[in-house]
Amino acid sequence: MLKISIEKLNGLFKAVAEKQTLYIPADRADGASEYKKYEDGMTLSKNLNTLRSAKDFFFPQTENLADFKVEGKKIEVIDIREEAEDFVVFGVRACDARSFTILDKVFLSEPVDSYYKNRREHGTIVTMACAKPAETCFCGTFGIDPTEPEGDVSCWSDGDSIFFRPNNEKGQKFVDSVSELLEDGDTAKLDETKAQTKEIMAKLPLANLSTEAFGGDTLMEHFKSEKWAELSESCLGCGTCTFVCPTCQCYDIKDFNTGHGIKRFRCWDSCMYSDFTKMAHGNIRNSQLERFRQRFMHKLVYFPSNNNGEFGCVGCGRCLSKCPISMNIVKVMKALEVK
Amino acid sequence: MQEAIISRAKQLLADGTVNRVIGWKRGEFAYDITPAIFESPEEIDADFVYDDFTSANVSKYLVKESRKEGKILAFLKTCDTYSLNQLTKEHRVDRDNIYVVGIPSDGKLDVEKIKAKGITGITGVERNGDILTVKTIYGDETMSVADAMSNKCLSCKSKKHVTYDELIGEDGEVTDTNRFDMVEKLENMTSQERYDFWRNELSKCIRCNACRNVCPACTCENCVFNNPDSGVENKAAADSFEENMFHIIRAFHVAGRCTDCGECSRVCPQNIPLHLLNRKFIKDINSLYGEYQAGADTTSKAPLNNYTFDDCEASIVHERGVE
Amino acid sequence: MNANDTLIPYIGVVTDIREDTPDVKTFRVNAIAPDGTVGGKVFEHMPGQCAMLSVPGVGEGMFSITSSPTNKEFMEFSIKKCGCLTTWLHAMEVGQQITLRGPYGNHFPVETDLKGKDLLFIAGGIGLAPLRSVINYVRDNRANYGDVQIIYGSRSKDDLVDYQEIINEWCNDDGITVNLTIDREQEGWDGHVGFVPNYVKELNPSLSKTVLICGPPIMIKFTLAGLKELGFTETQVYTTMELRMKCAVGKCGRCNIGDKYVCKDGPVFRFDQLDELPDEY
Amino acid sequence: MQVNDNKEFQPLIVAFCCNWCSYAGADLSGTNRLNYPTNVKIIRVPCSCRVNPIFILRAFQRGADGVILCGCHPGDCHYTSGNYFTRRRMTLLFSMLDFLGIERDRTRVEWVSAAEGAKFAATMNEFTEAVKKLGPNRRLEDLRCRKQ
Repeated sequence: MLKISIEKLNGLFKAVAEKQTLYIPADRADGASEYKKYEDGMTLSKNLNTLRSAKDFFFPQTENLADFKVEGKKIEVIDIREEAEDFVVFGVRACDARSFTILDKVFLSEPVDSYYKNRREHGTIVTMACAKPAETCFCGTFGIDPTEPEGDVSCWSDGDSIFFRPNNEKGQKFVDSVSELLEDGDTAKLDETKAQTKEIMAKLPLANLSTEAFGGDTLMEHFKSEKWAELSESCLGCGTCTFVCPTCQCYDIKDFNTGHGIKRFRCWDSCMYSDFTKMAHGNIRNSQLERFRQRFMHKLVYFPSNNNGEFGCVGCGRCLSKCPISMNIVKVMKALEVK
Repeated sequence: MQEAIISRAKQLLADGTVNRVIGWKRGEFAYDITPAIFESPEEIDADFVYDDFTSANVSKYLVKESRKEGKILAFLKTCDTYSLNQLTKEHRVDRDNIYVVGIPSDGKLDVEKIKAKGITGITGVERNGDILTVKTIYGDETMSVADAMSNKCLSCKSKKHVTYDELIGEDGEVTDTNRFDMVEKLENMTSQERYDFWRNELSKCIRCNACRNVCPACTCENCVFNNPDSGVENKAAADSFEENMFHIIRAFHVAGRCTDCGECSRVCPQNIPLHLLNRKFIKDINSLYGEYQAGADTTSKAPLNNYTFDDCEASIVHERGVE
Repeated sequence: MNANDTLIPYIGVVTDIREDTPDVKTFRVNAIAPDGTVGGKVFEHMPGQCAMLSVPGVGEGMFSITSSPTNKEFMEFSIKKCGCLTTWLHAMEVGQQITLRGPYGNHFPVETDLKGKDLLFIAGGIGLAPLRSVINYVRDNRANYGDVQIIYGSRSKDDLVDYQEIINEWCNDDGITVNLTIDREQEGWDGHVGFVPNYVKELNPSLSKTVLICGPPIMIKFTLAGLKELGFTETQVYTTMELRMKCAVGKCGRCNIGDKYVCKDGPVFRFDQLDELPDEY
Repeated sequence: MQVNDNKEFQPLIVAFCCNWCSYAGADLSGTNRLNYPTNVKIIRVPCSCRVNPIFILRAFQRGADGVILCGCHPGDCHYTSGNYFTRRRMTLLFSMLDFLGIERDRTRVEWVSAAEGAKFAATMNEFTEAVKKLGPNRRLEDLRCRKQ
């Protein structure tokens, strides 16, 4: 397999960044990591995953949809869409890579969301296999193998070298563009690393979490469960889980009057917010219980019901470590699966 | 300590003093503890926990809970009692419907700080004096307790409970802390440096509203940022102005009412030091209008609901500190 | 980026405003060509489908298209004043441009399940708006349908939407029975007085009819119970729903009832379909 | 009206004036034909205490380069004590803006009575000059509102 030694990795980043924008996970002063635009001298974070997911690249927190000019009774619509520039996201983990498949099902289904599609077409995703999963990881529950990440190009590290495998045409193009930096390498040590990771995966505290009790056919059973009251009682109704989640995709469309025109923009929204379903004549989800239930029902029941059994969660564990009151999908699943 | 709390909770339930207990519930790991309400001794035995990670301030839940039928037992750490007092003063809780048991805290740990050391796969934590042993699936790691201590406990303002019906353990004293150090450090920077500091911090904000929703002083029924009629409603900060706006107004609205419990910074998923904004107001109030600790009592007038004829003019801002 | 995106709206011009009741106005909307000529429809639709109307800077909302698809000249929207956007719409004048996108959602199965059937329309208040499209479609394709009965009730005579059209056109059609009712006695009203659910039971419609019902949730609830008492089954009854919507294409995630999105899988549901869903509406 | 033909930066100033003193003061400076820059936009408020911190921030968002708040002299408030509250509030708000690195000369509170037409004009001239030195507001600007 093609590889590059870890010492030379920055050279590869430099070569990529010369041609297109490159984003890599980089460390922040507070110890967390986030995707940053690659600049000379930046090093790849050693953290397992970034604080925010990689969905921002394709579905940013806010984006402008259209502009309007209003003059008297006249309205003019200005289509501000532009072809996106090519970019590469390096170091996406297997869980986040799967989240794109889930987002695709929403945004690329008819009618196609051209804003998302545009960025999706121009972005190359280079994934990186995990070697040291954390206690909060449960991607295995959703059939994701962190040692075999998806994406346009898959990468592995054996501690000395990074191995590359293109998975499609876009990935091949990426590998070709840096081929002179790559050499053929032996994967014996890599196979060992993979085996070790798999062993650790089996020992993780959430390794036995199962989705068996969920899916489209369990809709009414779970909806009517009495456990929601207890599960949701301490929920603050903030949007932390939603906004760090790689698969949460609900959005709001709003207008902003700039004083010399109207900007219609779209921004992330959270079903946990009290005004999410508020209408002029009332609100169908008035209590935090109903809003809390909506989020987990969407991931565990509604989404699989509409998407051939695929769940709306990838087990990245972000909500497990970020929820202010530590209530999360794992606790919900464990509570609901008990009959 | 946990045993003493649990047995007292069961006693108070059994003798009918209260019909429910608000406390903390064990999670999946050693550190993911959820505030919870317990109604029976069995539930308490099964899940009640009070340890190094039970840092959540449960006083805000009492806004709702104290209006329900029957008295509720609340275990409050020292900083939580300040929040409750402030809520009592603002008539947001029915204090008569709450039975407060003050409990001591020798500082809570912050798992984020442990993780920031590169420690992962945490399965358990043991505290022996100043040394913390973190058990992980990759083997044991040790670090000093001080390094893992949550920021809010590092600058603890008081070990004295300001309201309680009974105490477990000894009451402490108001502590003299260095809590304004960082505020001072910022004040001594140049305007440009401060601007850069805050832009770097506030640009991380994802507008999850956790700081607002967890804050025991933020109890408006409808926040100005949720109200479409306010003209400033926004869900995601579309640009730096809206980031600044949200955080200025959030901190301003609790100025003079913020007890400095530190929950805003604790819950921030982006680790923004939001408490510095609140502390800046506290420091200004202390120095301009006299020492004031919100939540220390239930009768004093809040600094922004009060005035004297010879208050300083706003121009004082121009006259002091670094430009 | 040539492909159009459904989130980018078209422009329409309000060419007529009719005051139906004190709080309902019907707006006639025409397309506007790039050269400024006004005329024709912005897009085609089927009875029961909706459109997103918006005034930039004010808001955007889902409204059912009240005019029949057989009307080739214009679209109509009957809108009740109740929120921020609708208040703005009520204040506007003829000639005002608005933005539209659509059509969205499914429609009443006028070309399939309803074909050849006897139809019973039950509407309350502004609930007539989505049904008016179907009623006029049926009138214009009269041969394809059997008997038509319309039971329509409102708070008062003044609150009956499209009263003139009902009296002057529908009532004069062959094979259409119109039964009007108002909630309370009123001077100048010699028709029936009483709530819709009770009136339906009084009229005791034939069980062979397929029912299309729309109105306030409370009316729907009691009318459905009444229909069941009379012997109607849930598979015979259709309704149309509305919840808060932003995208109208099943992506923004807020108008769902269980796993169904009202904007995409609805707004028209048969009651047996709703039975399988949570009652979150 | 001043005609500005060179491209010199003219700051936009928003002045919140209380109905009873400062607005009358502004009126007086007008009837006395005193000069102050045309770019001072006056917003009349019932009392200086009506000004919510959000108003100040919104003014900056919508393109103001400086915001000044004028009210009755302490002790003269039409509502007895409104301006005392204003004084505390604005002190804290301005201190916070300063803390966030927003130039402190962009904000000011000034007490102007109905008789002080000359003071009003002088204050506005002085404040405009101070803001002019700072240049356009960039640190508390909403980019979407910037005129191209």
